[in-house]
Amino acid sequence: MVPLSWYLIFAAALFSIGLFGVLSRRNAVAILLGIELMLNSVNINLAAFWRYGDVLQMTGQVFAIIVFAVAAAEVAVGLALVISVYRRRNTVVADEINMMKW
Amino acid sequence: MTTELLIWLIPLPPVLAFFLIVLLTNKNKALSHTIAVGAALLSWLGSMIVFVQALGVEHLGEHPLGGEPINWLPLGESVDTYFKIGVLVDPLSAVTLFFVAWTVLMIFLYSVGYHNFGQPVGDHDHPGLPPHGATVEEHGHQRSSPVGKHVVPSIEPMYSRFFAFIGLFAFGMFVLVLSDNLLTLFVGWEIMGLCSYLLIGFWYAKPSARDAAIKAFITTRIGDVFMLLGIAYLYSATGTLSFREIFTEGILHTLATVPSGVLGLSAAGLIGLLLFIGTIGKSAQFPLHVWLPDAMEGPTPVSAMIHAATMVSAGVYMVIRMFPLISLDPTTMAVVAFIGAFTALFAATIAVAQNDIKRVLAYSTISQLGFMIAALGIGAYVAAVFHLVTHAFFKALLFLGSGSVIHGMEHGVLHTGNHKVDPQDMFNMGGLRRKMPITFWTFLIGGFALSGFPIITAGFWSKDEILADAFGHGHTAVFVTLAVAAFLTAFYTMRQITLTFLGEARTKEAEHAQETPWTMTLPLVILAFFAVTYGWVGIPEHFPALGGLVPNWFHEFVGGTLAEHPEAVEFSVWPLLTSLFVALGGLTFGWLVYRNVNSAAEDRLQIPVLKNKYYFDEIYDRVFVKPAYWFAEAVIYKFMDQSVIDGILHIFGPVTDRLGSAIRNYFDLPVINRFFGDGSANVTYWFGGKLRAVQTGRIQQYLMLALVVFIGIGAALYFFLLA
Amino acid sequence: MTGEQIIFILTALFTLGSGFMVVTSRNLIHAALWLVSALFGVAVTYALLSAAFLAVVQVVVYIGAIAILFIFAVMLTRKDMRDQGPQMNSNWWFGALLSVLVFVGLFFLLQGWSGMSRTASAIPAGFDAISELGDALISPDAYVLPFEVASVLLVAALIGAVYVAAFNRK
Amino acid sequence: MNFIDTHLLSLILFVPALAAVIILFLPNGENKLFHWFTLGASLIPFVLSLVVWFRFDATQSGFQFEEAYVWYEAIGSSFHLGVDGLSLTMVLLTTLLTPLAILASFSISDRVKAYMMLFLFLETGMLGVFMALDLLIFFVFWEVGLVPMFFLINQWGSANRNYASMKFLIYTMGGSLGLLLAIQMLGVLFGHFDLVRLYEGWNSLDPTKTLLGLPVSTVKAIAFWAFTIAFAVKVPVWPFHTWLPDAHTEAPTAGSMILAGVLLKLGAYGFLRLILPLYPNEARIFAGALAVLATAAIVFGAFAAYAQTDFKRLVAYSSVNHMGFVVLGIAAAAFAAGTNDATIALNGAILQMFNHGLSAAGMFFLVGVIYERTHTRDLGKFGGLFPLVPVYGGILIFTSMASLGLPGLNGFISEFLVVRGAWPILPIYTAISMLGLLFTGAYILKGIKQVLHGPLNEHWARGEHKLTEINTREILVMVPLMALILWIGIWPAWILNVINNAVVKLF
Repeated sequence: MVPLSWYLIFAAALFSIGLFGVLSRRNAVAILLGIELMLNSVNINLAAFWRYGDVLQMTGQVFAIIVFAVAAAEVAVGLALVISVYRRRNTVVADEINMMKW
Repeated sequence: MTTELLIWLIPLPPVLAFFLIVLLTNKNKALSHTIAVGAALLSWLGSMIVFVQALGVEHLGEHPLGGEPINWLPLGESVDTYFKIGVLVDPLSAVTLFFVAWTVLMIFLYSVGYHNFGQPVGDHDHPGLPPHGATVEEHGHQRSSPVGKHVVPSIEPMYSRFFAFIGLFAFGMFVLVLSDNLLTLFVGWEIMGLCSYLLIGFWYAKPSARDAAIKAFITTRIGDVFMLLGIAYLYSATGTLSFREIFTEGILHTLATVPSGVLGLSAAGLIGLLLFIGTIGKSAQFPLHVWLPDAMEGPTPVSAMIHAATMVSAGVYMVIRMFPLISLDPTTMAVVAFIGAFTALFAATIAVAQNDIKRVLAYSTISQLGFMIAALGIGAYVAAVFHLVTHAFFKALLFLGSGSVIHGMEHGVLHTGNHKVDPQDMFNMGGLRRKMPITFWTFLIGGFALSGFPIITAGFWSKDEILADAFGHGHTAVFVTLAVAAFLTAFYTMRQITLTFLGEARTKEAEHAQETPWTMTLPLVILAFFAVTYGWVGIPEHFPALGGLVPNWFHEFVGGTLAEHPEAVEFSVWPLLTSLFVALGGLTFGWLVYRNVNSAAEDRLQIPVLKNKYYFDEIYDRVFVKPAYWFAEAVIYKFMDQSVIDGILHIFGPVTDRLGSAIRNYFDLPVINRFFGDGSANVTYWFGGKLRAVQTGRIQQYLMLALVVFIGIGAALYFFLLA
Repeated sequence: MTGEQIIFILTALFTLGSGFMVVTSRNLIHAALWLVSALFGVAVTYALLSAAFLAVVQVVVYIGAIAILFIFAVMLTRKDMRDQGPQMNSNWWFGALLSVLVFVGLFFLLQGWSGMSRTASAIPAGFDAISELGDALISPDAYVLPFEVASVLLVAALIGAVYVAAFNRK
Repeated sequence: MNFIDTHLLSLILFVPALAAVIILFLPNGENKLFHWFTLGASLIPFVLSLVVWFRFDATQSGFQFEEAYVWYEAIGSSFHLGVDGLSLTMVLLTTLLTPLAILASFSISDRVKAYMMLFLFLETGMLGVFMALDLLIFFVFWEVGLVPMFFLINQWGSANRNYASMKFLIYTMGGSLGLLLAIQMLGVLFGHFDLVRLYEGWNSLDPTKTLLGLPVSTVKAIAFWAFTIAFAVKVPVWPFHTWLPDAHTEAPTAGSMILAGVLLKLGAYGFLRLILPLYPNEARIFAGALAVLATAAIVFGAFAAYAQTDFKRLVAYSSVNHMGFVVLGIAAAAFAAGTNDATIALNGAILQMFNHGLSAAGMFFLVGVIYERTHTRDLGKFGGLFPLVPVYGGILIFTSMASLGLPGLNGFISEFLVVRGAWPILPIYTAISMLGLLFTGAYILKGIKQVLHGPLNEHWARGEHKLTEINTREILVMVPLMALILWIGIWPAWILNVINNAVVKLF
């Protein structure tokens, strides 16, 4: 059997990779890709906790489903924003989207 | 209607008349005087009924009419300490009520004629000034008038107002007479003070009248404030102001024995003195006599009201009323006697040198009031009351008569049109006995009564009784002083009669004087009747020949007011001889001196010091009035309030200002503003400038920063808390 | 080492490798495709965890819908299909450092947790996870409210996305 | 009706303020509407206070119509209202004078809205002081009354209004500073501000103990003076009086009416409500000093009034003179608390407060009437106006006589009672104050002489300056005042009964 710690460490690693993507990529779409990775790592955790906890309680899976929904919504809005920004400023580079600067 | 209720109602008609006239009928002259005279008539009627009923009561002094008093001021915890008011008719009130009712009615009636009711409205008359006469078309009885027009007296512009005022005045007097306590007496007293102010200043547009009114009010008020203190003292010492309660043995004894702490007087002495000062003001005794001659500025019925029927009598009435209290302390009695006797002589000397017909009477009034006061001071209670009553009748008669004379003279002045002639100056008159016979005869009766013409006039009996009392009780100084004053009285009275009525007319105006209408002469006749007959009710029993013919009703009746019935003095021939001598001698001497005097210049008694009333007006002006004003304006207002107090306040302003600017310049600006205020702002600004680099607007950098902080805090928590 | 463990390790390595390629590949299209493979690895992981429904949804929704959406977005936001300039920003090293730190931190935290070595209990016989999940999602006693909220969120996101991405109507 | 029955005092208190808020929403520029609305609004408290007056049971001791609400629980202050005979008299005076003052302000045409609002707020402030049974509430209303009056003087006053309004404000504020501190101290000591409980607690303090590190007697003496100065400024007692002539003179007519009629009473009310019950010992110790100041106010006030050439200033100084009698009565009562003399003196003092409210308001109004027509207050510029304005003249003489203390009118009763009560206690001061009474006559007559009597000043007789007679509205303002003046003068029992019972029960 695979111990729980394996899944958790795997999820933590995937999370860190996603985080790196979010922090380091210039392209806004790539940042969203990183976020997807992070969300997935969380989902792995949720599924693992369901499996390793009380199987009869469906909480973990339900949460995972809701995370799917949120992820879908996030991607839809995020990409829409990126496209909108691209239309106006003709760029998708996060560094260049700094209208909120002082 | 019970007698008690009737007594309550007596003062009401005049005051109702006052309000009616003021509020409703002041536009209608006839209605106004009808209301006023009707009110006086009602009060007269009530007074007469009460008087007659009072006569029928046995021992009225012990069982006065009046009934139970009612609660007026709720004070203190129980009804016992409440202040109660009521009415009281004892012998003193009864006789006073009698003469007040009569004189008031006569004066009301007289005013109708005096203010020219029925005459046309004046050409240039103006409210606030005496009427100047009206031009009317020729009626045919004055054929000498070349233009077919002539001037007749015009009706008083403020006719209704006059009746309102005298109505209030009469109310005040009735209240005073009928009160059973000192406080409501004082109320009536002051209401009369107000009315005298309003009436003396009736022709308010004349500066002299205006000033005289103020002088009268203020001078009497000096007395009033002391009197008020006396009332307060009496009230706090005894817990009551009711005459019935004060004049009981216990309370009087307490008052006589408790020391007041002032000048070694007993409480009774101090209270008496304070109350007496009120009388000095009201009855124009020395040294507060100065207002009364000036009060002649008012219309003549007012003079009669003030001098005879009401105001000045009120002063004497009050002293008589409080006699049981005042007589407790010999010092007070001595003061009263001295003031009275001195005033009697002092005023008589001034009267000798006056030329104004009303002023002579004014000083004569002061002098006669002095007689009464002196009589009280020596304990001659009944004599004082007697003289008060007779004097009221004959002095009212004289004033109304002099008014009639003036009225006749004014007629002459209007006829000739020479307004420079003073219709009140006796040297402009002469020979009026033929022009104004009724006035002459009644005036003569009044004058003789004033002089004390023996046997027939009332003045003789009352004055004689005072002299007899003074002599009989050994008050020689008072006796001599009063005798001299009586001589002077007879002298100036005869001077007046001679100059006015006898001889030949000295001016054209006097030639054209006319007898006055019936409304004026009828009161003269009625008053003359009393001026003669009223003396006969008080003839001493031991008087030679006449004594005993008529019982000495007055002495019996009025003497009953006091708890101890005063003894009649032993008959002595010396005072009788003295009064005979001074009366007849003064009259004869006066006639002899003045029958041939034709102008003021020939009058050798026109001594400046007398003519100027011993310069009292001037002295008071210098010593009191001007300093008071100076004190008020310069010291109190300008110096104390505006300089000192406001000055101190205004110091606060600059000091605060300096302090404020000092704080601002040396603390606020450098420390607070520059260091703390600007400093903290600068620091913030500097930091902000530095820190703004953080605000890159780049989402990833924010995130990194957040992570760094999060990791840092997490690590710190981990190491410090969990580990 | 059991077979299950071997499969897990392979899957994990595959997933992590794909993930790494997602965040490092210069070409965004490639990155998106690497994402697909990473998501697929995750789906396998779900299967290993006996979460069959999740595995299927992962494949259908994520790979089928979201990943494709990404590819469209990448294509829509590019002037040409070629990538120019660096794909990493100037602070990439710091990002890397932070990521490592986060991993190390998580690792340490997990190390200190007692339940780390827990093993899965056997699934009871006759237990139908999928129908249980369905019941849980629509049962008023369980998660119907969050479920409905999530659907509302999706609708809102849909409308919002349309609105935001729509052409400027000016 | 039940709500009205149980909240009578609150209604009286807040109806004016509510009306003021409603005025805010009325359309601008409708001066007539403002006038009538405000008048109507101010009549409501008057009617309600009449209801209170007739339902009031004078024979009962303690406060009636009490209401208490939680207000500021943390520091123990509650919104406690209630009246006894003393405060009820003052409430009636306030609710009576305010409609009259508003009627008197119908001639105002400048910023009517703000003016009327201020007036109504002023009424609430004054009523609050008279009704409050909680020291903090008392203080709050005390200050609330100040602000509208400041603006009334400052905005609608005459030439020197800035100076006058500042002087008024600073003087009063300066005075109430100590009051606030003393009230705070009481609050800290007892944990509450409730007056009824303070009456007992404060007096039952053991005098040998220490409070705040000081002996009780010292603390009490300090608090006494803090209270006294605050109230003395308001009364005003000499030498804190110089704000009064300025403020009265510069205030608009209705403002002067209220200022003299009610605001001065706040100070005297403070003496009676707070100082005498809270500091009986200190009051007895310092009664002599108070009597000196009262006598000074009477005498110097009369002299200063006599020295004036400005009609309104003359009347203003007369207030100093008249209020001196109130303080004299209070001083006497403080000196011999509990005796019958003290009761009489206090009766006189309270009645004098009411009476002065009537006559001073009337006098200020009459000055205002003539000022409106002639635009001068200089006595030298009038003269002989009686023939032109006989009705006005009659009313002026009547009111002046009330002010002078003529028997038969109200002022006499109260002055006599004060003199009667004070004489056995403070004979010397009473005797000296008679000098003031004499000069009261002098300045009143001077005023009448210069305005009405003497030769007519032709300037006012014809042409554009022609003086017009007092109009119906103005007569309507005076009629209630004159009726009350006469009524109290002739039959004072109806009001004195209430006052007497309060005095007997309270002191």
